[in-house]
Amino acid sequence: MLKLNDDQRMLQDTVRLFMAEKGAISKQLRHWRDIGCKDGFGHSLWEEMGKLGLTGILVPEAAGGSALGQVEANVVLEEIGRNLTPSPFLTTAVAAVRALEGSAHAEKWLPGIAEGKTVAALAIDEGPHHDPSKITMTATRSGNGFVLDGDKQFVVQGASADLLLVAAATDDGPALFAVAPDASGLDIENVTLADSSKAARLSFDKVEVDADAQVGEGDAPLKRALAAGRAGVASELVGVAAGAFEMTNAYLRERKQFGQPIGSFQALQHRAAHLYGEIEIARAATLKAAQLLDEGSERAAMMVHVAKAKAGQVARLAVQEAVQMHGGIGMTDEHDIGFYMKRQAVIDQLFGGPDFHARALAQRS
Amino acid sequence: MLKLNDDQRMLQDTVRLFMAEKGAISKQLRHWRDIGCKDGFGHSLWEEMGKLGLTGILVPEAAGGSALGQVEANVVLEEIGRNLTPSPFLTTAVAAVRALEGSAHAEKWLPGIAEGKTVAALAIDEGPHHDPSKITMTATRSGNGFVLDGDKQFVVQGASADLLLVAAATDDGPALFAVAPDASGLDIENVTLADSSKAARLSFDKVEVDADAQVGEGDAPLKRALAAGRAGVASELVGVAAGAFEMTNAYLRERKQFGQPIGSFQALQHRAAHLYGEIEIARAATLKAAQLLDEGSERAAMMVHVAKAKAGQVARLAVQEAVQMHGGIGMTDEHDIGFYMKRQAVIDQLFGGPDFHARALAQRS
Amino acid sequence: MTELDDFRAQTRAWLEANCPPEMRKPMKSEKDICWGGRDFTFQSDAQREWLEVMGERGWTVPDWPSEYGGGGLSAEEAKILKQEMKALGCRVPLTSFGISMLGPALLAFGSEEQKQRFLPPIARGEIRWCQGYSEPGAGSDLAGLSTKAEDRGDHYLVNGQKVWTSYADEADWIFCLVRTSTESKHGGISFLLFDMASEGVSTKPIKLISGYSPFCETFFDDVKVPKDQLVHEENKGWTVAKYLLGHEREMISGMGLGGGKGSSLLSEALGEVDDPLLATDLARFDVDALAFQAMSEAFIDQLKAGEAHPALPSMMKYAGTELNKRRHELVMALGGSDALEWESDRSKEGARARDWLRTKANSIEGGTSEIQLGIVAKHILQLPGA
Amino acid sequence: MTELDDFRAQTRAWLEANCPPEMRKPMKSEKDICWGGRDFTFQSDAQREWLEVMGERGWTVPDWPSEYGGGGLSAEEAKILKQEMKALGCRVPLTSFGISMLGPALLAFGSEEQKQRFLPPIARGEIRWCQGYSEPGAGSDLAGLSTKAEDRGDHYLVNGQKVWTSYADEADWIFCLVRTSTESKHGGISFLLFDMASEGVSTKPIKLISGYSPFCETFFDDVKVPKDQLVHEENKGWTVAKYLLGHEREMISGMGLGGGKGSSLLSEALGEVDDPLLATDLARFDVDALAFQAMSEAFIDQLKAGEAHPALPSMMKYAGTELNKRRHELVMALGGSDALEWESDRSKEGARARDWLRTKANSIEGGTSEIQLGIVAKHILQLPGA
Repeated sequence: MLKLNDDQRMLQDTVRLFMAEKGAISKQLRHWRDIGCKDGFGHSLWEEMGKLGLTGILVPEAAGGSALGQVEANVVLEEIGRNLTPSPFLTTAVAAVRALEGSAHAEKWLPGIAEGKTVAALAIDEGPHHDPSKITMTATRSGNGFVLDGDKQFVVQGASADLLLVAAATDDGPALFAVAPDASGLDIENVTLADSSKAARLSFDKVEVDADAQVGEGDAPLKRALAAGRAGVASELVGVAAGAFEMTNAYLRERKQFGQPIGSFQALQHRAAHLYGEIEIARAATLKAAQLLDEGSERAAMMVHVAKAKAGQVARLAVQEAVQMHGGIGMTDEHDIGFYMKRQAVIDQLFGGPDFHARALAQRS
Repeated sequence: MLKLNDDQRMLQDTVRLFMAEKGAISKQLRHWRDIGCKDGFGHSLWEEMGKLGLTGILVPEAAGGSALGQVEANVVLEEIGRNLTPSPFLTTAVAAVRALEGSAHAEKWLPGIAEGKTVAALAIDEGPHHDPSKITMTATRSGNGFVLDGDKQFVVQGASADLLLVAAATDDGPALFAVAPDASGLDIENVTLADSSKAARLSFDKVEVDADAQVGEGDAPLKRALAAGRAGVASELVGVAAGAFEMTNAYLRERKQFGQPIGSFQALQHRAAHLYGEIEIARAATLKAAQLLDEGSERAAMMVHVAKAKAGQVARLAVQEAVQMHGGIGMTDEHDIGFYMKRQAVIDQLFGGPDFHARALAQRS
Repeated sequence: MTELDDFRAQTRAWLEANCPPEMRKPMKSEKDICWGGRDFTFQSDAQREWLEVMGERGWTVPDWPSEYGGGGLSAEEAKILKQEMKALGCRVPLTSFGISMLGPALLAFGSEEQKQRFLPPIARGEIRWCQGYSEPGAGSDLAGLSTKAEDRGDHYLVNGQKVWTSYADEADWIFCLVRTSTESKHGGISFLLFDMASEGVSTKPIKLISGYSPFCETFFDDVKVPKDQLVHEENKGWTVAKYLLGHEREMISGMGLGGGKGSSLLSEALGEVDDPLLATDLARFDVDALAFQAMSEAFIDQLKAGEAHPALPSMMKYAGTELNKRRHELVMALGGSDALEWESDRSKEGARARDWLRTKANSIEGGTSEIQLGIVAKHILQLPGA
Repeated sequence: MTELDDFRAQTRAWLEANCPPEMRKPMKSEKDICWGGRDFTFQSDAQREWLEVMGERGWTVPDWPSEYGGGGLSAEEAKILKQEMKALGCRVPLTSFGISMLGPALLAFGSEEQKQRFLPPIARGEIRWCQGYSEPGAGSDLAGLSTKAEDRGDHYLVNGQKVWTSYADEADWIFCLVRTSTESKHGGISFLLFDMASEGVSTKPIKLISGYSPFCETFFDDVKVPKDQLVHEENKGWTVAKYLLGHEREMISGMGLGGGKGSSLLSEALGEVDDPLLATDLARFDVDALAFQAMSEAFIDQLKAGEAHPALPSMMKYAGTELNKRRHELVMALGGSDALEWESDRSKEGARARDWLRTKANSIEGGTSEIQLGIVAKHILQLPGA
């Protein structure tokens, strides 16, 4: 059934209430931005999410989690998107957990994640455009370990992380390495992005790590992280689109011009109705991708591309329509709607933009 | 000045009246289609266009023409587009005249064209997609002449032509050859296209021609024909767009639904207003291209790509909106609006579609 | 679940025994559809035989009650039948507006006598129905109809004209909206059934821009309709019509029009066309088509669970038909000048161009895209009226 | 043409002698614009000197009559001046709302005394003006304003609030729409001029999503405005406002916003980004940008010839601003995650992202895209009102 089951709906109700209350823009995004927080998110909320069982949603029960799936993770991410709640959920509780699962590192890191204490970051991109098939950072065998050399960027929360998961090319192909942020030879530049979130530029200059720093075997951990991250961010984009749309729809009903609510103007009605449909479609595509991932279907990879591409495209339309329909007020920093446009732009690029994924889909076929 | 001068406006007024009267859909396009005319156009109209001085618009005065330019040719083509008037004007009076001018063939053919008696056709495309940079038809030197081998398609009015201008690859690069339709070894299949116009598939099997069958020197005649044809068909597309738009705009005012004219619905108003602007822009781009061609500017080629791409894209939007806004009646053969959609589809491909030209533009830059 | 497993085994055995091999091959074109009716010309004996055995069992309409000629199957059983037919590749034995439209309306609004009289011949494919809704000049404003039915004691006298009547020239009976009162626009409409062979009925096919003529103009000149052929109450026909419109949209949207049918992606069709711009459009289309396919699945699951918003079919109809139009624009772009050929063997009689033109009606028939967007804006988004 | 040739030669000679070399280099950013005004901080002596010599000659406003501080040049002479300034690379000496907006309005509607009083200081860059049109809650409905001006004998008493006042915090005077009568919406508006230093005037900058604050909220609390600062008649301010709005749109659309500036095509910027889908969007954008550039040329020629439809600026404003938004979306796509950096040296203080966000206001300020489309539909297409 391509809809949430009863348990998933209960989870959704819980998270929706929690995020609307604790994760609201005024309490999180705007607050941390205005006080100039270096992390761009609140550790206390992260801990609360841990207590609520959210951060451990994919973590095995033995490590303190609830061992649920991508569908459940996405339920959380849609609410995060709707409230633009800054947190390490996507990269830590979703992508990193999937990367670490079953590896020797799992035992060390998963319990902390399930408690909402540990923050992990993924270092994959090396240029301004996502393309994990062309990793040039090298992990060269040296003695009983590896030496890492190269640069990374767009490492979300990289300057706040307890653990960096770094993609690098070995003689046997790409692999993922667990690196401590204080490793010698590693330089971390904390960068503020347009949506006030933080990402880092990392520079590795002969950084030595032990052989067991490699996470799992081969490129499987990297692929798992990418699949989960992409499917997850698709849901966050759906949430961003839905949040912007809901705010706009309310505005259309309440705002009056020329003596009538602007929502009564047919041109806006048709655009809103079109957008409604697009958001529903993006949500269905994203749910399908998550279900296929949870089933381990071989069609999952294809549907993940569809979901990320569609959700990105739809979220872009949603924030553009939202800002335009809000008129002048939407251009002010005081109003929240502008944050949706900024967040959309950032997570649209995260794990590859719509063009990257549309192309990947076409190349599969 | 990027607008028509007084003489050009007078020409426009004359042609507009002439085409609305003599070239109307009911009298030409629909008439020839319904009686199953093998040429798809009327020779008598072609002669009348000759008498009015239109067919010789680009022909030198010595050969009975008025030696005007692309701007004037385009003025005629916009009215042809507006009325969907079938005639050999584009290929014969524009592209072929430009190909022949200054060559040894000019004397033979131009007077007949200026009189509206001669019909010429251009054989360039070899596959379903326009790409004159990849001509595979060969013209091999043999004795005192050439032997032509290969296939051509989308040869507009190829089965009605007195003269075929055929692009073929020689040892010295692509060149244009004047071939008689009754040449031995030449097979001509007359094909009816979606808009009831006629195009031919030509098959050349060791067709022998004299050395002087080559038109002019090198690829210059072919290039002139392409530039004039592309700029010309851009104007015809603007005319198609404008004709469809005008018909639709009238319908929006007259047709009532739910007790009011459908043109009073804001959603349709905004779409119509957007389309209006697009047509104006396409017309300006096309006029600019024609002016640059007439000036012999080196920027002409670039602007021709812009004009054909923009006009094609806009005409497509115009016919789609026209058919949709006409509702059910627009789906009937009895109503004229459907003809606009069919004509647009055909001439959109003629001399290369919008994608071909957008790509050509980008590759120049 | 043993009972259902049994049912599955029996069904498969019966299908294997009774479905002629010819009817297990995919249909090649619309011409292979079996419409039934008094004057239907079967394409083959196999087609006739397949209709007969299925009709006898009521499996042309598996979930209708058996007392009205249906199969009387439960939802689970009907699903199993569908799955088994799909597994064996069995063709749909009968397609008709009687099954898809009138039947559900009669089951909901018909009198007991009407159900017994009209439903079984539909199930057996004996009577082919057409729908008389649209009128010239009314367009999207369906309720603005003026075909008049006067009360003449034991019958109505019908005068007027319908348009866009699908296959009216091949149909046996019509279900038709008529005006029985001018006092109220929506409240003066009645729903009548009558024989197309009645005196005073005539049809004239409408030639479309695609060159096909699937629709007619239909004229009524003093047609007498017995009063027992009125469905639901007089002046309450709009209720029936609305029910059917919702049903129609659900059907159209459920067909997944425009979705990537199966797994065939347009970008696979790119083949030798070396055009990065077209490739871009195909790749983006595939994203939208597969996403819409997921939405179709979600929509059906929501419908089944009774959780779909009543106006959701409007969104599906809009999105699906617009997508299908885009698909055919791309097919034409892929085909280049080949696809423009209208009359030639090579072009399969212009099939690509004709099909492309056909899709332009998708966003008009069954309620225009504009009407659907308006419904979504009003009923789902609850935006205020202008 | 000898006279004009002479004028050209003299102009060139004068410019060469008087334009400081520093003022012949292109402006690097918006910071190099000379706005003038009582409190203006010149970027350099050269900037001040350039304003002074040009202002003295009236060449800051070459086509205004010389009795009001203008250059008194004919259209041909003004064109030659522009060409020669361009040839030498001379910067525009003064940019202001006084020149572009209030001046033309005063020339058209001001009293003789007002022209003599207000125009020369505008020409010399001594007084910087701002525009008080929009009000909170009014949005696109400009005439729905409620800032009140009460008649107090020799002066008006102004109370209310304006919003989106560009650079109100740096302006010396304001031209302002106020309500002098509530009997009619459009017929109760008056056009007042007053000093921003008047008692009761205060401003508060508005921070935008781009992080910039080019606009203010402006508050009026019992501001006294002498009656001789009323332009045109009382309650006829809407006539002046409409004239100015048309002028503003013409100006915005004439700026060729979004056109391919010069010959710089986006597809040239593709550089190393190996993405055929993005390349497709860039190629299509370039087509639209160059076509719009041609339209801008045609538009200006139509304006000059007096042949432009009065509503054509609305079409240009709509098309140009939408195109500019698209350009910046593509610039962001080209930049990838680099372009998302907001605060870092590498990112030039987030210029790409901030400029991108800035463009989102293009289709809102000066009349939204929706307003422009409505104007085109009504005045050019003459579609009926809903």
